[in-house]
Formats: sequence, structure tokens, C-alpha cells
Amino acid sequence: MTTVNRKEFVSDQEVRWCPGCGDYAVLAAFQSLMPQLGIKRENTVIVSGIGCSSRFPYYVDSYGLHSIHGRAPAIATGLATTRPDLAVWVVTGDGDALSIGGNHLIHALRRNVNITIMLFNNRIYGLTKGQYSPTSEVGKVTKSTPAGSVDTPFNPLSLALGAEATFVARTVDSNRAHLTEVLTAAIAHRGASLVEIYQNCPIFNDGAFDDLKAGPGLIPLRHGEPITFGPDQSQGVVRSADGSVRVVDVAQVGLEAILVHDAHASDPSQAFAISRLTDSGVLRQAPIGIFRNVERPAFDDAMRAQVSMPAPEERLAALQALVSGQDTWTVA
Amino acid sequence: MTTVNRKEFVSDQEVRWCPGCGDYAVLAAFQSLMPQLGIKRENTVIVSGIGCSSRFPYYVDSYGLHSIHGRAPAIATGLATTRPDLAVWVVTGDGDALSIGGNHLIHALRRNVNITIMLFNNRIYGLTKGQYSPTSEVGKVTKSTPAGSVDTPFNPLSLALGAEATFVARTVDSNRAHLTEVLTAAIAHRGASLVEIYQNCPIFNDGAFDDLKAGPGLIPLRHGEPITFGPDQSQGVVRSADGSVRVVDVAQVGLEAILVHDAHASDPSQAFAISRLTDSGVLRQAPIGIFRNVERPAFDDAMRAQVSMPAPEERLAALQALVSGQDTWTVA
Amino acid sequence: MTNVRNIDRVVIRFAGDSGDGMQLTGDRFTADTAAIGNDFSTLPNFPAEIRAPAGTIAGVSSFQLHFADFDIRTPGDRPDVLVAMNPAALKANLRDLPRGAVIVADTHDFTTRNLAKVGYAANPLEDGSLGAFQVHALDLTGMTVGAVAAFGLGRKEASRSKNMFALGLLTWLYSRPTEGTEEFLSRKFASKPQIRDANIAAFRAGYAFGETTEAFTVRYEIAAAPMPAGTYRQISGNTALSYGLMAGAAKAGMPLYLGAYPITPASDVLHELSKAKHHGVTTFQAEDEIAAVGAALGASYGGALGVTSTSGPGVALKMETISLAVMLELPLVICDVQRAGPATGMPTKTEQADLFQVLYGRHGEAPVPVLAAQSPGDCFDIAVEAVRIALHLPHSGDSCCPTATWPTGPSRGWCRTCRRCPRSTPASPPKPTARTASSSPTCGTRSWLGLGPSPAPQAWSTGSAASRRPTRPATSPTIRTITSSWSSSAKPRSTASPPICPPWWWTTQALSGASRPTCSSSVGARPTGRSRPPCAESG
Amino acid sequence: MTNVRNIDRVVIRFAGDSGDGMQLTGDRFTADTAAIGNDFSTLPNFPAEIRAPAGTIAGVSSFQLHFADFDIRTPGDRPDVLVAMNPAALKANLRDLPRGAVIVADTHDFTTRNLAKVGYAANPLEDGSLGAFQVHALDLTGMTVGAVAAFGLGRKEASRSKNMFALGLLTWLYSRPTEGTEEFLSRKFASKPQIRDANIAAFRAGYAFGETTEAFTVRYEIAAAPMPAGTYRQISGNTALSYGLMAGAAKAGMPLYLGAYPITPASDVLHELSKAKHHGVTTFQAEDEIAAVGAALGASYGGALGVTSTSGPGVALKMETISLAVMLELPLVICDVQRAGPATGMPTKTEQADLFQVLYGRHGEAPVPVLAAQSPGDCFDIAVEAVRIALHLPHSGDSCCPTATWPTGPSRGWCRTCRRCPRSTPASPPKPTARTASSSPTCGTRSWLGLGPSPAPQAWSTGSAASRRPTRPATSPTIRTITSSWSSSAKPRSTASPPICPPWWWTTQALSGASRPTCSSSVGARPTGRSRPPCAESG
Ligand SMILES: Cc1ncc(C[n+]2csc(CCOP(=O)(O)OP(=O)(O)O)c2C)c(N)n1
Ligand SMILES: Cc1ncc(C[n+]2csc(CCOP(=O)(O)OP(=O)(O)O)c2C)c(N)n1
Ligand code: SF4
Ligand code: SF4
Ligand SMILES: [Mg+2]
Ligand SMILES: [Mg+2]
Repeated sequence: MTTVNRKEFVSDQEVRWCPGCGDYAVLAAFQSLMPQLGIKRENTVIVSGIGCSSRFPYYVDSYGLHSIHGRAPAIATGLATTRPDLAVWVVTGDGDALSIGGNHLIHALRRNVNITIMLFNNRIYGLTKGQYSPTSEVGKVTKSTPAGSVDTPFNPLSLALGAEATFVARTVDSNRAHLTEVLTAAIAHRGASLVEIYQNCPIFNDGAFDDLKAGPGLIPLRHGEPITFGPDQSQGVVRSADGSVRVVDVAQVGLEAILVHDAHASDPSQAFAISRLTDSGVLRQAPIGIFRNVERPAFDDAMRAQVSMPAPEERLAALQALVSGQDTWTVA
Repeated sequence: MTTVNRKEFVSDQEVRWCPGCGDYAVLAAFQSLMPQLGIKRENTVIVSGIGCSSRFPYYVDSYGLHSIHGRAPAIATGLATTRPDLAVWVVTGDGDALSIGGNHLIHALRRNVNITIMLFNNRIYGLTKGQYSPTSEVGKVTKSTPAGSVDTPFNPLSLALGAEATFVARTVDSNRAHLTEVLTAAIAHRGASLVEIYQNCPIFNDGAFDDLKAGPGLIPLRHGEPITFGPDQSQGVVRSADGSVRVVDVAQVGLEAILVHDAHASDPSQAFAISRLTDSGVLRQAPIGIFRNVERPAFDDAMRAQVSMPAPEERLAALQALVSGQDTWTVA
Repeated sequence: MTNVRNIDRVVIRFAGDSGDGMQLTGDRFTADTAAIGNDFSTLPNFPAEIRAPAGTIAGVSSFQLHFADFDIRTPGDRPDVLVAMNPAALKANLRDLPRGAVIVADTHDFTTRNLAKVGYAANPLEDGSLGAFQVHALDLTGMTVGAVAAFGLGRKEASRSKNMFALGLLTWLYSRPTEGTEEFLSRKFASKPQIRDANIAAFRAGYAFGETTEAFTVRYEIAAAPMPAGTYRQISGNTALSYGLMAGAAKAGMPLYLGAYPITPASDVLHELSKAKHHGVTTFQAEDEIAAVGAALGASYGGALGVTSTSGPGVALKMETISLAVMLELPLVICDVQRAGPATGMPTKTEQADLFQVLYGRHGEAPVPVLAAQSPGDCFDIAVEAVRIALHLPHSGDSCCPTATWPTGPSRGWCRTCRRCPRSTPASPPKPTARTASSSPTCGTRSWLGLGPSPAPQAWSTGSAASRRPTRPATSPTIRTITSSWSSSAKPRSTASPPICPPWWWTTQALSGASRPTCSSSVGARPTGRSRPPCAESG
Repeated sequence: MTNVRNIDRVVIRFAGDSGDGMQLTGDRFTADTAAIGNDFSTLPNFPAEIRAPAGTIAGVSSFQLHFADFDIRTPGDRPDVLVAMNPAALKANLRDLPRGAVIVADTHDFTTRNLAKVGYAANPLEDGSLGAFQVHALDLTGMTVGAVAAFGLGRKEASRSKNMFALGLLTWLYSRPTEGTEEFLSRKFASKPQIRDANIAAFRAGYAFGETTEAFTVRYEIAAAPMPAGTYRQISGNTALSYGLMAGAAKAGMPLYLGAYPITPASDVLHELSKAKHHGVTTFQAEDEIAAVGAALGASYGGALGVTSTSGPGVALKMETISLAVMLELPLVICDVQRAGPATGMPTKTEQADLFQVLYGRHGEAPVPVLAAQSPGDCFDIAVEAVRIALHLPHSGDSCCPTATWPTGPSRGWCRTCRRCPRSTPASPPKPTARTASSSPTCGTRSWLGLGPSPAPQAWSTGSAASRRPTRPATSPTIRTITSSWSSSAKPRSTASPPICPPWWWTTQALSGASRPTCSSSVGARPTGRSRPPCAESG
């Protein structure tokens, strides 16, 4: 990866996130990644909603659309259907994607529209200066919840799996290599890819992911490998009798007992069970990597297959026939 | 159950569904059920959206609100929070709840608002005369999809489980006893209960559930019992190595190998796996019964616990203090 | 002997149960009327319920037709003739009849049970309560069954042709030609000869009944209206709108992309365009109205012509995205097929009450050109025009096109030179003045809000329609020449495969090449004249 | 020697980097100005970014204050004095200054690096380019560091008091009292004595610098404005609105339920009311604006006072539900705290461009009473009034309350008898005429659309405000008497625990008892005068 390449995707806009914002790291990883994948900037479009993260398109020297709050997946659906030649990205936040935009997100996933969604999850509303979001933990004290929030947060990946998503992954802002790996797989997937990115907001929710970094909290998933993690891979994931999965000491059960991760399983049940390893309160434990990656015809491909465009003159002639209809009368 | 009782919940409105519509059966079951549960009609409110099914409140002699398309869960959230004394029902259709209303539905579920949702799933838009819905099978030919639909439908129960729902069940219009049993459990659950009801629309999607009735397609779930079904309970459900569940001949594996259903499992993974037994195309196989039923504080209870209402004079005095503020100056 | 009397106009309403085939009857009468050359206008009225119980008021379906020997503008208010196939049809429509109106009622269905169903204590055909009208109480069903006895149908099956008997009678009464209907029936029931023959026999029997019976002493003739020469067809507003959108896109050389969510009475635009996939039309049934307009806008961003169709409640939901379209300066056509009332309203009833919403219903100054159709046929022109404005106006990319009165049903003889007003013509239509900035197709963003003292919505849409289409030839009367009108009014885009930004964007900006992306930073900069993207803001 | 000159008004703008404490400086100057008895109006201006990079134009934060010895109505357009703490602050604000304006600049920050950051090739304080102004280029930072040397702070920490040095200087220049600020600083930094002492020392040093230096030859005095007697406080529009909603609900004896989705600049209403849960206030942060208004309506249906607050884009999304509220005849108060521009617009900038939307932005005739506030303090009254209308009007249950100009920041001396106009006073405000039906609080549904020939939005809202509050005593000048005004204007509900239908519903319908449910069949029947529920329709 050369710096020359990266610069290609750097726009002339001054980047205006707060100092220390996790968004910077994702932007840098993205800008380095794109030239490596051989995707041209004129074939790249980034559609975003509204939020700190949604300013992303300004900073990338490609096509882009900073739209309105929550609606990016809908706009991207129209664009992707119209233009098979484009790599369409959606950049969104936990509020943008899961609060106001929840419906568009789940429908884009079930349809399997050919878009790649980067969901910046900082578990807070950044741009509106710190209200709780649908991923904030219960009891969260914010400007709008001075007595603590009372609603159970979404697990974005459980939700996506419940919504028939074909590609579901998670990564973190602070791990450039992992971020790059996951995004590379996401864009390679034909259909809707959802990548949740844990992103620190130092201003309104600082340290939300610190407990993960400290302990052995991140559980990396690698297709075809047993799910182990922690110092010396001493911990692992096994299935319990009730169908859920849980963390154990590998030493106690033996490596053979550890679940082997299968991202390509056609049934999403195991991916779902793994998604439940994510803490819903303070985050101490969370799997990262590709939870699910399966093939299914993309919505926009299937739509385009039904549509055909006659040559211009034929088009007008066919239209004239339609307009004239079958049942006419003439006034002399 | 006496007819006198049932009549209490019968309104003076002429019921105006098409002859043979599955909605009639659900209405009758509901009207019989309510007096049995000892719920008074003055404590009953039914909030509906728009759709054939959403006409339900007209026909029940209780309070009710026929609102706008897709928004019933939101309206019911405000009502339930304000009035702990009410049994709040939401009546909705597959279009109302899962298409335009998808976001409100998933948020009501994750919040665990104390409402009971009856989702009439006829896999079609009835009221607007036959367009495909988010539960229609791929390839569905309708007025809006003359060449066949191309989008994968939602599995409403997978979606609900992914959205942190605490009570998730399915029943069918044609089985009065099962309907009654499931609705009874649903209303008893404190928090959000989602009951999907397979409902035949003889006009626009006739026979959508016929294949289920014919074969051994319905898989009844009973808490604490092995999941067997079919003639002589000859078929059963086991867990596969990949974490999914599948149907087998009981004779081949032995009854001990059959999964025992646990609706109260705190982890939703097994319920999710069972939800995947539902066909997404033509419906030949589908579990019915209570998939999940767990306790979690209800949103509205928790909200009310934060709010207190002083006595009227105190209220005005406290308000005056707030209004006066701390930093004042006087003009003589 | 029957006298033949010449009259200049008549309003007929066919009413019966949903299952009685009244819409078909009306359609046929309309076609025969068109063949004579009368001018006409129709108003179908469907029951609100999908399948209302038989014999109830809620189940009554009716079809009204106004025809004349001159240029008429509405389907009429008070029917001169009511054909009532059952007591419910009589009861539901009686209040609309003027004194002296003719009532043709099928006595067969006036049974005690049916009368009771709609609350008639006594039979109105017999108790003298209809004294103000000329009542023809006839056993239409009985006569039909008799007439078709030869074809070996069951009684129920046989009686189903009674609508054709009624049609035959009215065809005789108003001196319509019979060939059209007979041909139609032959075609329609070609595969079921028994049914075909029964229907034709019933139709002929009804005609013969009029001719032979003494019941009708006068027979009417209505001369052809002086219509401009040309080839005509019937068309509904939604179909004309759909064809117009296709025509606009075709002339512009662009693919058409419709994002829509079903809603009565706009769904037919979605249905119609869904059938046109081999014409370069993509239709997307979205999860809701917001997604529908969002996807249309996304398609426009990709170089297609984005269109979204809905009714009032849907327009309300789309407003934020429409204002985004204004800021992005992307083409977008929004069709508001109006229904009655606020909230969910009354989907099967129409009303013209969305004009304020479409003119003013956005926050923070996001004006859009608004066009209103005058007639079903005009929906075609208005759609072409909307496409033209959306593609052509450099700084005001999108246009909102509410179709006025005729969404699904009513049909007019469709010839593009006929200009007809909506039903509710304002008492004294104010003229648009020079100060009415919005009557100019350039529609300057800020000046749009500088409306003169009399915005006068209805008159504006009517009056300015002419000034908005200055290039249309004054005489182009046949549908065959429609293409020439497209070519004069629709500015085609210069590129067949449009770049991601609309062409004018490329020509007005100094770009260094196709690889220099610019759209994202143009967001909103120009319409509001501000120097940096408004989205570079918190909140 | 310094001359003291009496002037009648002055506009001062404090500008610096986001971290320079300009808002606090402005607030304090305002408080001291209030203490003198001047009339005043303020305009804070925050950067759009959460944390813009230091020293950039985007990071400039400013606070403008207009004060006078007479009744003023706006925060002023062109500052007479600009305090610029760095080059960015100078550059961002210079274009607003009239010739001859005073500039006080902190030379310390005019380094080559900082100048380059904002594109200054040369130092404007030195290159003569500011010849048209009276420039005081002073090392405020250096002097501050010197003044606080005794307290043992690090240089960076020490220099943070420079805003207080500037405040001290301006306090001297405009002859403000010093006690208020000294008391304030003592309170605020009570737990950090070092910081407290440094700030007070810097403030005093600034004051002393003015007094001792020769730089300022004139010192100004602005006499007290003739304000009505009473106790005053500062208040922002959003806070006043929140208190007003609480007051209205309290007087009505109803719980208050706010359904809201965060959006700048309306979020503070949500924040303020979230703190009031022990006042019987429930706040619900919904998943989106549609859910927010839906939940508020559901709460109203349950007997609470449903309120929803948002800004323009949110209002656009709520329209369908608002029209449902109209049909249901349930009370609902909608607050539109306006931001600038269409689509997402410019959240941190305000504009008054939503009036058309709130008046007309619904489909199918769903009129709502609309109130517009004249000043931050008036937001209190307007809120009480909106609650009264929402609860009191029998057939037009809901009301839409857009707060006009002053959402989050600007504060006015708040006394309820002061009537002040928004900044953009129309050139010749038309008077509401007798034909302006909407100026009457009964606001008949259909007649509302019969607006006279000059709807004249600004004048309507202003002019009719008076006629809408006929019962308010003409003189009730102190905030202590506010309660009496509530009691005269807000009709309390008769029941403490309200039934599920609003009280008037129960009194106007013949119900056989509490167990007879009726709401569902009343849906929409009355406002449109139709006999059956419009929802009994397909589509
Ligand atoms: C229709 C609408 N509603 C609300 C807002 C205000 N708003 C802007 S961004 C945002 C949420 C931001 O949170 P998130 O999506 O998590 O993004 P982040 O800033 O944290 O990256 C909200 C509520 C808006 N711009 N438009
Ligand atoms: C805002 C809005 N959009 C669209 C509609 C039209 N509409 C009414 S009901 C309906 C869908 C009905 O389908 P479903 O929810 O499955 O109910 P069903 O009639 O099948 O019981 C639609 C699209 C509407 N009334 N309002
Ligand atoms: S507020 Fe938080 S998320 Fe937004 S730019 Fe600042 S640090 Fe990043
Ligand atoms: S259209 Fe279908 S769902 Fe609707 S009432 Fe008729 S049968 Fe029932
Ligand atoms: Mg966030
Ligand atoms: Mg349905």
C-alpha cells in the first residue's frame, strides 16, 4: 500500500471530527483500502444519513451523498438498482441506522440489495450532543435520560440476522488490520453487507469500548477455525444444552469441544447464537469478525433481470401502441 | 364460556370483512376469550393501524383507536405508559406491522412495552387489493409484481427474536383452541407480546396456508415437552451439528434425542433456531405455539417508576420556584 | 307509438350490488356513447369494502355517465335516470335524483328480506313514496331468465345476465348502436359460448323490450358533439399519468424508475408501470412512502428519471425527502393522486384538498413547481410536462404533480385538445397576474414564495397551464400526433447513458473530468446561496 | 483623562475560539447589564461542529449583546464593538462591522501560524488594513498571565482567564457593576480556590487596565431603560417553552407527556422536561419523529396532555399523525423550534421559514391553530396558550406551536408585559382583518381555510396573539404573578384522573355510562361531517 494510492481517495475537505474521534481511523483505513481493491473512485459512491459518522462522504474523493437522517439505505437501494457499475457504500451511525432508519435497514438486508453498510456504533448520539441511542446500555445517563435510560438496547447483529441478512460482521475502529480485512470481505460480497464498527466518541461516550480492549473481551471469529481467544487462546466458545453458546476455559473442555466457526452456514442459527455473546450492558465481551457470509441473489440484480430497455425508436413505437390502445373511435 | 359473556365484547357495528375471511375466526375467539380472562371492556383498548385486519377495533365493544398505517405500536406505547390500568392490544397486518410499521414494531419489542400485538399475517396486502407484502414468498405474482417478486420475505418471528422480544408466538386462524391458548398466554405476559396469526385471505391470497393443514406441516411447541408432531407424533425436531434444528423421524433417532422445548430459556438462540423451521417460500412446514416467553422489566413500568406527580398545590409551588429561577433582578 | 325526442344532454346512473356488474354495464354504455360522437364524462363509485355483504348499502356499486351534444366538463351531479338493481341501490342513490327523474328498478330483488336489509318497512316501488319520479318497476331478472332459457344455464347463472338486459333497454331508450356491445361480448366470452350467447340474448331482449313494450312513450336521441377530428380512446387518469411518465422518460432517453408504496387511489400507477418493464421501466414497491421517494431520488442520482406516486398521506410522509431533492437539484416527479380527508381519509373517495400541502408543505423554503391536471387525458400531458420541468429547470430540479380529480376510475373521451375543468370550478376564477412568479416555468427558488396577493390555487393551476406549455401546437387533435407534442415540449437529455450527476450540472461546473467527483460537496450549496454545505452542521 | 459619554444603545460581540469561554463572558456581561436596568437582547452563535479544530473559522464561537436605555427588539445587526480573541474570530466577524467600530484584539494569538490557518498573509492588526476601525491591539493573554502570576498556575491554565480580563475591560468601558460577576465567579469556582482567585484577579485587572491606561479616551454610560416594575430573570426560548408546557399541564391538572426525537435546536425542550419527572412529566425519546408524535397522541388518548417537540424536518415527518390528531379531536401540542433551510438544513442557525408548512402542510384539510412566539419569554405564554387551546376547543383539539426566532440560545430580559417582535419585522405589517377567521380561538375547521386575501403570516401571528389572550390582565409585570395569568387563561380539566376520552367528549355525547366505549366509532366522524368513519374504507 503506497501513500500515493491512499491520497487518491482523500478529498480537499478539512476533516472536522473532534480530536480523538474513532471516525478518523475508519476513514484512514477506508482510504487505504479502496485503491488496493482496485475500485476506482469514479465507480464509488458513499451514501450517508445524518450524524457525525455521516460526514464521511465529504472526506472521500469519490461520489457521495450526505442525505437526511435515517434514509441512506433507501436512497442507496434506488441507486444500486439503477447502476450495477457502482460500488455503493452506506455510512451510518447507531442512531441513524437503528433508530430513525431501522425500517430501511432491515428491509435493505432482507432484500439483499447490493450495498455495503458501515454502521459506526458509538452507543450515543454524537451530532446532537449526547442523547442515548438504541445501542446504549440500560441505565445510561444522558441529557435526555437524567434518571437513566430504561430500554433494552438492540444487538445490531442479532437484529440483522433476524432480518435475513446475508453478510454480517463486526470490527473495531482501533484495529486497522481487522477493519481492513472485514471491509474487504464486505465489499466482495454481492448483496447487502452489514459491518458494525465499534467507534469511540471521546466527547460524549468516551471509553465505551475500553473494557473490551483491557480484558480478553474481544472474541475474534475466523471461518473454519475453533473459536478461541484471550491470552494463549486459553478461552473458547462451546454450545450449551439449551442451544446458546458460552465461553469456557479451553483447558477444561479440550480444544475438540470448542465450536468451529462456519460463516458460510446456510442456516443463521449459529451465527445468531454467537451474536448473543455480546454484552448488552457495559461491554466486556463481544465477538468480532464475520458472523455470516452466504450467497443469495441480490435484489438489484434480480430487479434488473426483469427490466429491458428497447432501442430508442422501438421504445417510442411500443409506447405509441400502448397509448393508442385497442378500443378507439374516430371523429371525422 | 357462555354466549352472554361473548356478546359483551361484540359491538353494534356490522362486520365488514369478505365472506370466508380468516379475520372472523380471530375476532370470535377474542370476543370469547376476554370475558373469560376477567378483563373488563372498559379496561380494554385496541389500537390498530390500517388494513383489513385493522378494522378489528370497530367490532369489539371496548375502547379502540383505528389509527394510521403502521403507527399503532407507537401510539400504543404512549397509551400504555400513561395508563397502567389498561390492557392495550395492537392489531396489525403483515404490511402494517412489517412494511411501513417495521421500525415501530422492533422498537416496541426491544423496549418491552406492555402491549399485546396480534399480527394478522395473510402474506398479502388485503385492503389495497392484492399487492405482495414483506411476508410473501419470492416469485409472488401480484398486481405490483406481474413478473414475480424478487425479495426474500421476513420471518416475523426471527425478526422479533432478533429485536430482543420477550414473548413471541404463532398461531392460526383456523384453530380456535390454539388461538385462545396462545392469546391467553400473551395477555398474561407483562411486556410486549407478539403473536403472529396465520390468516387466510380468500380474496387475494386464498389457500396460502392450505399446505400446512394438509400435510403434517404444523409443528406445535409445548413448553417442557419434546417437539414432536405429525401422525402419531412420528416426527420430531433435533439439533444439527451446525447449530440449526431440523425435522427427523422420531423412530430413527429415538425420543430421547428430540429437543425439549424451553420457552423460558433466557437466551433466545434456540427459539431463533426453531423459528427457522418455517418455510420462507410456499408454506409446508411451520412451528406454532409459544417460541419464547421470558420476564424482563416492562418499559412503561420502568418509565412510570421515574415519574412522580406532586399534589396539585405543591405542583404549582414547585413550578413557580423553577420558573422564578435563582438569578433574578428587580426593577422598581 | 314511441316518440323520438331530441335532447342535448342526459345523466344516467347504473346502480346495483357489487356483484351485479354495474361497472361493466357503464363501461359498455360509455363505449357506445363514444361511438356516436357525444361528448361524455364518467364517475364510477366503488364500495369501500373489499367484499361488502350482498344487498347492503355498503355493497352498492354505481357508475354515472354524463353525455351530451356539446362540450361538457363534469360527470354531472343529479342523474336524470337511475337504474336500480335492488333496494339498496335505490336507497343509496335516491337522494341525488331531481324531481321528475326516471327510475328503472328490477322488481325481482325487492323482496321483503332485501327491503328489510336496508331498512325499508314497505316496498317503495309500491307505497307511493316515489311519486315525484317516473318509476319503471320491471322484473328485469325474470325477463332475463326467460330470454336466456334456451342456453341451458342454471337459474342463478342465467340471472347474471340481467345487467345486459338493462343495458339493452337503456341502449334502446337513448338510441345507441348495438354492434359495439355485441362484438365486445363475443370477444370477452369467446371461450365460454354459453355465457356469451346468454349475454347477447339478454342484451337483445332488453333492447327489444324497449321497442315492443308500451311502458316507454318517449325515446331519446342525443346528437354527436362537435368534437375535433381525431382518433379517440377512453382513458383513466392513472393510466394516462403512467403513459405520460413513460413518454417523458422515453423522449428524454432515460430509464424510468418508480418508487412507490401501495395506496388507494394511486396504486394503479404502480400497477400500470409494473407491467411496463420491457419499456425500460423499473418499479420498486418500497417498505413505506419515505423509502419509495428515497429510492426514486437515489435512482435519479444514478441518472434515471426518479418518480414516486402516492396519495395525500403518503405525500405528507415524503416531504422531508422532497426538500432534500430540491437541495440536491436532482430531477424527481412526485404524483399525488388525491383522496378525501385528513389522516387515512377516505381512499375510495376523491377530493381536491391537497393543493396547499403540495405548495407549502415543506420546512425551510423548499419550493417545487406544482402542476394540476384538468381531466383524465390531461394527466398524460401534465406528466410529460412534469418530466420536462424536472429535467430541464437548471436550479429547481424536481416537480410535484398532483392529479386533480380523476384518479382511478372516471374516464373521458381523451383528446388532447379538449380542455376541461375539474368539477368544482371556482365561482370567479382570479387570473394569475404578472406577480405570480410561480406561473413561470423557471420557478426561481426564492421568488416562488413571493406569491402575489391572490395565490388562488385552482385558478392558478388552470390558468397557468396554458402559459406553461407554450410550445404545444394549438391543433394536434388525434392521439396519433401525440409524439409530435412530446418532441416539442420534452427536452431530451443529451446523453443516452447519463452520468451520475444530471447533465446540466456537468455543463455549469468546471470539472476536470469524469473522475472528479463533485456531487457531495454541491449539496444544497446553490439553492440557498450559502457558501458551505448545510449538512456540515450539527443536529 | 477619560471622558464619560452618555449613549443610548450599543451592540457588542465577543468572539473567540470555542474553548475561549465567549458564551460565559457574554452571559456575565448580560447579567451585569440586566442589573443596571438596560433593556437587552442577545444572540449566541455556536460553531456547527461538535469540536472544530482550534484556531479555525469553523471553530469560532461568538456572543452578541444589544443593550439600550429604551425598549429594543433585536440583538442588533452590526456590532459597535468586536472583541476578537484570535485571528479566526477577527476574520469571521469583520464583515459585519460598520465603519468606525471598535475592535479589541488579543495580539497574543496573532501568531504567524494562527494567521496562516485562516489565510491571513500579513497581520491585519499591523498592515493597516483595519484603517476604517478603532483598533485596540492588546496582549490580553500576556496581561492576564501577569495578573494571575501570584496563584501558581501553569502558563496554559493561567491564560485561560483571559476572557475574564476582556470582560473586566469591557465592564469598565461600559460602566457596568462588578459585584455580580465577582459573586458569580466565587460561587462557580468555590471548590477550586486557585481558579476562582485567578479569574477574579483577571477580571479586576482588566477593569483596572481600562481605568489606568491611556488607550481608552472615552468611557460610556447607558442609562436604565424604562422597564415595567417587577422581578426579572434571563430565559431562553426553549426553557420558557418547557416551563410554559408544564404550567399549562399543571393548571389543567393533567400529567404532561412529551414524545420527542432529538434534533437541534429543539432537543433542549426534551432535556429540560426530562429533568422534570418529579413534576408529573413523562418524557419519551422515541425511535423517530413519527413515533414521537404517535406516542404523544396515544398519551393524550389516555388522558395526559400529549406534546411533541421538534424542528422543521421533524414536523414534516409528523404531518400525517397531526392530521390524525385533528380527526380524533384529541389534544396535542406540537412545538416547531425552527432551524434554517430545507432537508436537514442548518441546525445551529435559525430562520423563520416554517410558517407555511405548519399552516398548510397537511393533506385533505386538517387545519390546526398556529401560534408564533414574539420573544424568548413569550414562549412561556404561547405554550400555556397552546395547552389551553388544545384542551379547550371542543372540535379542534390540537394546536401547533412554532417558536419563532429564539430556540436555544438568545436570552431576553423576560417580563411578560414586554411585547417584542422577531428580528425580521415585515416592512409594513398588514393588520389581520375581520375576514381572517383564524384569528378567532374557535378556529372552525372549514372556515380556517377561508383565510382573507392577505394571510400575511407574520402579522397574523403577532396581531392575533393579543386577540387570542383576551383575559390576560394588562398589567401583571412580575414573574410572581404569572400564576394568576395561567388561571385566567388556562381552562383546567374538570377531572383529576381523566377518562380515556377528553371531558368535552363525554359531555357532548349521550353515553350510558363509563363502560360504554365510544371513541373508536367517533373517529373522524365529526370534523368532516361525514356519517361513517372514514377509516371504514379500503386503501
Ligand atoms: C429528521 C431528523 N431528525 C433528527 C435529526 C437530528 N439528528 C441528527 S444526527 C442524529 C443522531 C446521531 O446519532 P448517530 O446516528 O448515532 O450518529 P453519530 O453522530 O453518533 O455518529 C439526530 C437525532 C435530523 N437531522 N433529522
Ligand atoms: C400512509 C399510508 N400508506 C399506505 C396506505 C395504504 N394501505 C392501507 S392498508 C395497506 C396494507 C394492508 O396490508 P396488511 O397490513 O397486510 O393488512 P391486510 O389488509 O392484509 O389485513 C396499505 C398499503 C395507507 N392507508 N396509508
Ligand atoms: S461528537 Fe463524538 S462521534 Fe461526533 S465527531 Fe466528536 S468524538 Fe466523533
Ligand atoms: S381482502 Fe382478504 S383479508 Fe381483507 S377482508 Fe377480504 S378476505 Fe379478509
Ligand atoms: Mg452514534
Ligand atoms: Mg396482510
